[in-house]
Amino acid sequence: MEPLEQLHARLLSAFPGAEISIVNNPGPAAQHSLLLPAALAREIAFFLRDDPALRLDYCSNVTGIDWLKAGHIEVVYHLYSMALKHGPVIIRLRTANRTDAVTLPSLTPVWRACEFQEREVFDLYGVVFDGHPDLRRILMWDEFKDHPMRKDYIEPDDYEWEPTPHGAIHDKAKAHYPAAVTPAEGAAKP
Amino acid sequence: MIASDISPLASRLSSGAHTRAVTDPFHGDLLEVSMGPHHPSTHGVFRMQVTLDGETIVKLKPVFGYLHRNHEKLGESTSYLGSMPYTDRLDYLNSMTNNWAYALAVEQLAGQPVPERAEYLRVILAELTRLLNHTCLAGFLLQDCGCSGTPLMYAFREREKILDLFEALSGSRMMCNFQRFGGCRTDASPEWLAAAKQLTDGYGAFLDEYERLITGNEILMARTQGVGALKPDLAISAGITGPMLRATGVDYDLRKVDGYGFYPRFEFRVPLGDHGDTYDRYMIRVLEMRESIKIIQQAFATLPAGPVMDPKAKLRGFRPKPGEAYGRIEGPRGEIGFYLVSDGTPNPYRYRVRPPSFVNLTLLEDLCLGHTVADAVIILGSIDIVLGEVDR
Amino acid sequence: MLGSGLLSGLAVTAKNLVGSFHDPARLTTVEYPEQQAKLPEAYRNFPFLVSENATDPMGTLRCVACQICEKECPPQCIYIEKSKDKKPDATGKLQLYPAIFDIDTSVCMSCQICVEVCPFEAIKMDQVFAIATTDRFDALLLKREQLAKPNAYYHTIHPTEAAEVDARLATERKAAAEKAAAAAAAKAAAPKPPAPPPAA
Amino acid sequence: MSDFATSLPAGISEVDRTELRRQGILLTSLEEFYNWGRSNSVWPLQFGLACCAIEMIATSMARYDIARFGSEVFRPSPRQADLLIVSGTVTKKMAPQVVRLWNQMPEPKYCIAMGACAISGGPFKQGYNVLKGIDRFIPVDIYIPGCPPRPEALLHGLMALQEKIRGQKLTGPAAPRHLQPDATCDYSIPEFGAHDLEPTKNPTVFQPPVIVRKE
Repeated sequence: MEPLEQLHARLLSAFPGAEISIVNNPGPAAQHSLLLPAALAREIAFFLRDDPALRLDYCSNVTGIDWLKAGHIEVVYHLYSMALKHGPVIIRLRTANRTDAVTLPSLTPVWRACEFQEREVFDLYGVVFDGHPDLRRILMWDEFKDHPMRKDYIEPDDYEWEPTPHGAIHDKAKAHYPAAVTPAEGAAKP
Repeated sequence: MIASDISPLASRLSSGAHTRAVTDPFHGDLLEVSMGPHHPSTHGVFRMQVTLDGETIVKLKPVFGYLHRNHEKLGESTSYLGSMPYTDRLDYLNSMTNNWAYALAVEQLAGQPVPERAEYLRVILAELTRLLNHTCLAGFLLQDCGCSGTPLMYAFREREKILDLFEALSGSRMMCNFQRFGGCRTDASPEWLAAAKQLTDGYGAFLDEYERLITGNEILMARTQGVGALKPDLAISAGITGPMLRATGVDYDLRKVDGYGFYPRFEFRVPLGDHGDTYDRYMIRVLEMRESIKIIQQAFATLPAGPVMDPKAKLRGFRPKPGEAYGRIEGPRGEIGFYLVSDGTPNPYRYRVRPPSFVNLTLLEDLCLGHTVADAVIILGSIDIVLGEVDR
Repeated sequence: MLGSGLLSGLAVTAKNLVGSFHDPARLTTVEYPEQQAKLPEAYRNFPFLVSENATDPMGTLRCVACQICEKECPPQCIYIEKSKDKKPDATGKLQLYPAIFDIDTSVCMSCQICVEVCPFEAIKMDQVFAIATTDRFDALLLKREQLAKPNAYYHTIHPTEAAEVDARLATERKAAAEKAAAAAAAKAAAPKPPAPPPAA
Repeated sequence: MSDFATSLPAGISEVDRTELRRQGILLTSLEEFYNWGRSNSVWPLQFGLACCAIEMIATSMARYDIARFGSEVFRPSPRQADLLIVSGTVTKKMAPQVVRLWNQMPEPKYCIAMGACAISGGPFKQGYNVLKGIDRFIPVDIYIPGCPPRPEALLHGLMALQEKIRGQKLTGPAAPRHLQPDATCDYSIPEFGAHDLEPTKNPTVFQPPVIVRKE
C-alpha cells in the first residue's frame, strides 16, 4: 500500500482546501492516522472506499475517545481492504467540544459495519452521528441519561458493602459508614 | 357437537347458504414478539424484537446490553496486566485467543518481542481453542434445530478433553489467563505436549464420527440449506469476519493476510463456501477444524526449545510509551482486535475491544427477513455469538 | 438415497449407546462426590497465605504486608493493614506482618496475579472449590487465620512448584545469611542491635 | 400439621435409627419424607447469564451428569421451575427481568447464586451497569464462590441446597416461605432510572452488616 504521506497528498489534491492532517503515533506501533474535517468526512470516506488503489472496503473498528483535557471527543475508524488485503488506514474525526457541538457525520452509509459501533459511541460517549439510520442507545437502557465512558462520568453510588476497599473506592465506601462510629474505633480487629 | 353449533348450521342449510364468508379479525395484523432476554435459544441474554406476519419475520431489531459489564471502562481503570484476566471473560468459550489478541496489541504498543517457543505455544493453544469453539458451535446449532441433547453431549465430551489440557497447563478450565506481554506464563511440560498430541491425533476420528452423525442428515439439510443466505459484497460492507464471511466465498483469513504469530510457517488451506447460507457456515467450521488439526500437528513437529518468556519483559510497573496500537488476530468467531491508547501511565487511556460477534450481528435482520421464527433461531445459532463479547 | 444420512446418524448414536456400557472412552461420567477426578497440579482456585510451620501459623507467615498484591489485584478483593510492630521472620530478620489480611472470595476471580507479583513467595493458589455456603457476608470474607496454611500443605497441592520455591528461598536465605555474617564480621567491634521482641 | 408428624417417634435415638435403617427398617417422619421428596426433584430454570452458564451446561452433560441428583430437568419456563441458578453477571439492565422471573416461579422456590458475579458483582463489581449481587433484590439460599465455579462446585452447591431443604421444619416460625400464610412471594421489581436502577436495592432482602475500614 502507498505510504500515508502519499495518500495524504493525494487526498489534498482530490479535496483542495480540506483540512486533512496526519496525526503521528509516537509509539513503536507507528500506526499513524489521518485527521479529517467533519464537514467533508463522508465524501473522503467514499473516496477511500472507491479509489482503485485503496479500495478500503472493510471498516473494522470504530472507537470513541474522550480527550478531557483537550476538550473534544474523537472517533477513530480502522479501515482495511479485503479486496487488496492491505491496511490499516486510520481516520479520526473530532467534535468541536464535549458539551453541545458533538455532532459528526455518520459513516454508516459508506460502511454498514459502522451501524452498531456508531450507536455504541453515541450511547457511551454522546456523539451524535448525523445521517445514522437508527441512532438509539444500544447498551444502556433508553431512560438512561449519562454517557458512562466519558472520563468525567460519575458512577452511581452502591458501596454499602465494601469489605476490601482501598484508594478511590474506600473514599466512596466511607459515605456509608455510620456517623456514630469514627474510623479509628470502628476498625475491624483481626 | 353442541347445540349452539348445530343451530346456525341448520339455519344456513335451511336458507340455502352453503358457504360463509371468512372473517378473520386478526388477518393482516402484525404480531410483535419479544424473544429474550430469557430465551433458551438466544445463546445468553440476547433479545430480538421480532415483528411477524403469521410466522414470517417482517422486522427484527436486536436489543443488546443485557450483559454489558463495562469491560472497557474497567480496562481503563486497571493496569495493562490487570486487564488480561478480564479478556478471558469476553468470549468465555475462547479465552486463549482473547489473551493472545490482547497480548499482541500490547506487544505492538510497547514494541515487545516474543520468543519463538511462545509463539508456537500460542498457535497450538489458539488452534485447540478453535477446535473447542467449532465443536461446541455445531452442538449448539443442532440444539437450536431441535435436536436436543445428543450432538451437544458429544461436543461437550470432546470439549472436556480440551479443557483438561487447558487446566493442566494454565490452572483453570475456562479462564486461562495464560498469555503475558512477551510470552506465555508457564512452559508446557513434555507430558502435556504428549497428551495434547494424542488428543489432536485422535480428533480427526471424532470429527469423522460427528460428521456421520449430522453432516449428511437430511433434516439438517432441509432446515439449513438456503436459509439465511448472505451475499459477499454485503458481508464485506458490514464488516463480517471469520467463518461467516468465508462461507460467502470471500477469502479473508487474518492468519494468511496478517501472517501474525508463525502462521506463515505452517501449511494450511482456508476453506471457502459458495452460498453463504447456514449450512455453509456449519460446513466451513467443520473444514476449518480439519485444517486446525493439521496446523497443530505441524507445530508439534517443529516446536523449538527455548524460553517462553522474553527476559526483558516486565510484569509489574509496565508503562508503555505514549502512543496507540490496534492489534488483531483471527479468533474462532472472526477478527478480534484490541485498540489501546497509552498516555504513559500504568493504565491505558483508552481500551477498546473490537468484538467479532457484535459486528457479525449487524446483518441479523437482513438474514432473517422473510424467514420464519424457527429459522431465525438457527440463523442466530450459525452466526455464533457469545454475549460476553457482544455486550462486553 | 434419501434417509441414508439419518440412518448413518442413528448408527453413530447406537454405537455410542452400546459403547457406554463397556467402553471407558464413551462413559465419561465422574460420579462426584463419591469419585473425584484428580485435579491437575496447576489447578488454581482462590489464594492462601503460606506460613512456615503449622504449629504457629500466625507467627510464621511469609507475608510482610508490602501490599503489592493489594494494589495489583484486578478486582481489588484484598485488604491489608500493616502491623505497627515488627516480628522476626524465618531468617530472624525483623519484618512487618499483616495485622489484617482479608480476601473477599465472593469477588476473587482466581487470576493468580497476586501470586505472580508477590516478591516473597507468601501468597499461593489453593485448590479447594467445595465451599458453597448459605452466608454471603461472613463466610466468604476470608480472614488471615482462615487464609494461613502451612508450607507442607503447599507441597501436597503443588509439589513441583513448591519444591522450586523452597530451593529458591533456600539459596536466597543462604546468600542473605552469608552477607549478614560478612557484615557482622566487618562490624565485629560495633555494638549489637537490641534483641528482637518476642513473637506476638 | 401437628407435632407428631414433625418429630421423631419418641424413645428412638438417632443411633438406633441409623442401625435400623441398616437392617432395612425405615423409620421416618412425615416431614422427613416430604423434604426427601422435594430435595431430590429440584428442577432448575434453564437460564444462563454469562460465563458460569457454560459451566452449568457442562454440569448437565455426561462428565458431571447432574441427573444423578434429580436436577437434570432444566425447564425453559419459570412456571415449572423450583430453582433459579443465577449463573453469571446480573447487569442493571437485566436485573428487572431476573426479579420478574423469580416472581413468576411458584413456591417452594430456591435460588443459587453461582459464581462471583452473581454473589457480589465479582470482578466486574466496579462497573456502572453491574448489579453488586443478586441478593440486593431476591433472597439467595446458596452462594457458590468461584469464577467460574467448577462443575463439581456447582454439584456441591446443589447438595448444600438439598441439605438445606432436608433440614426445613414444616411448622413453626422457621417454616419455609411457602408454608407461611403471610409470607410474600412477590419481590419488588426495580425500574430503570435516569442514572441507576430505582430503587437500587430491596432493603427487606439486602441487609449487609456494617464493616468499617480505617484509612
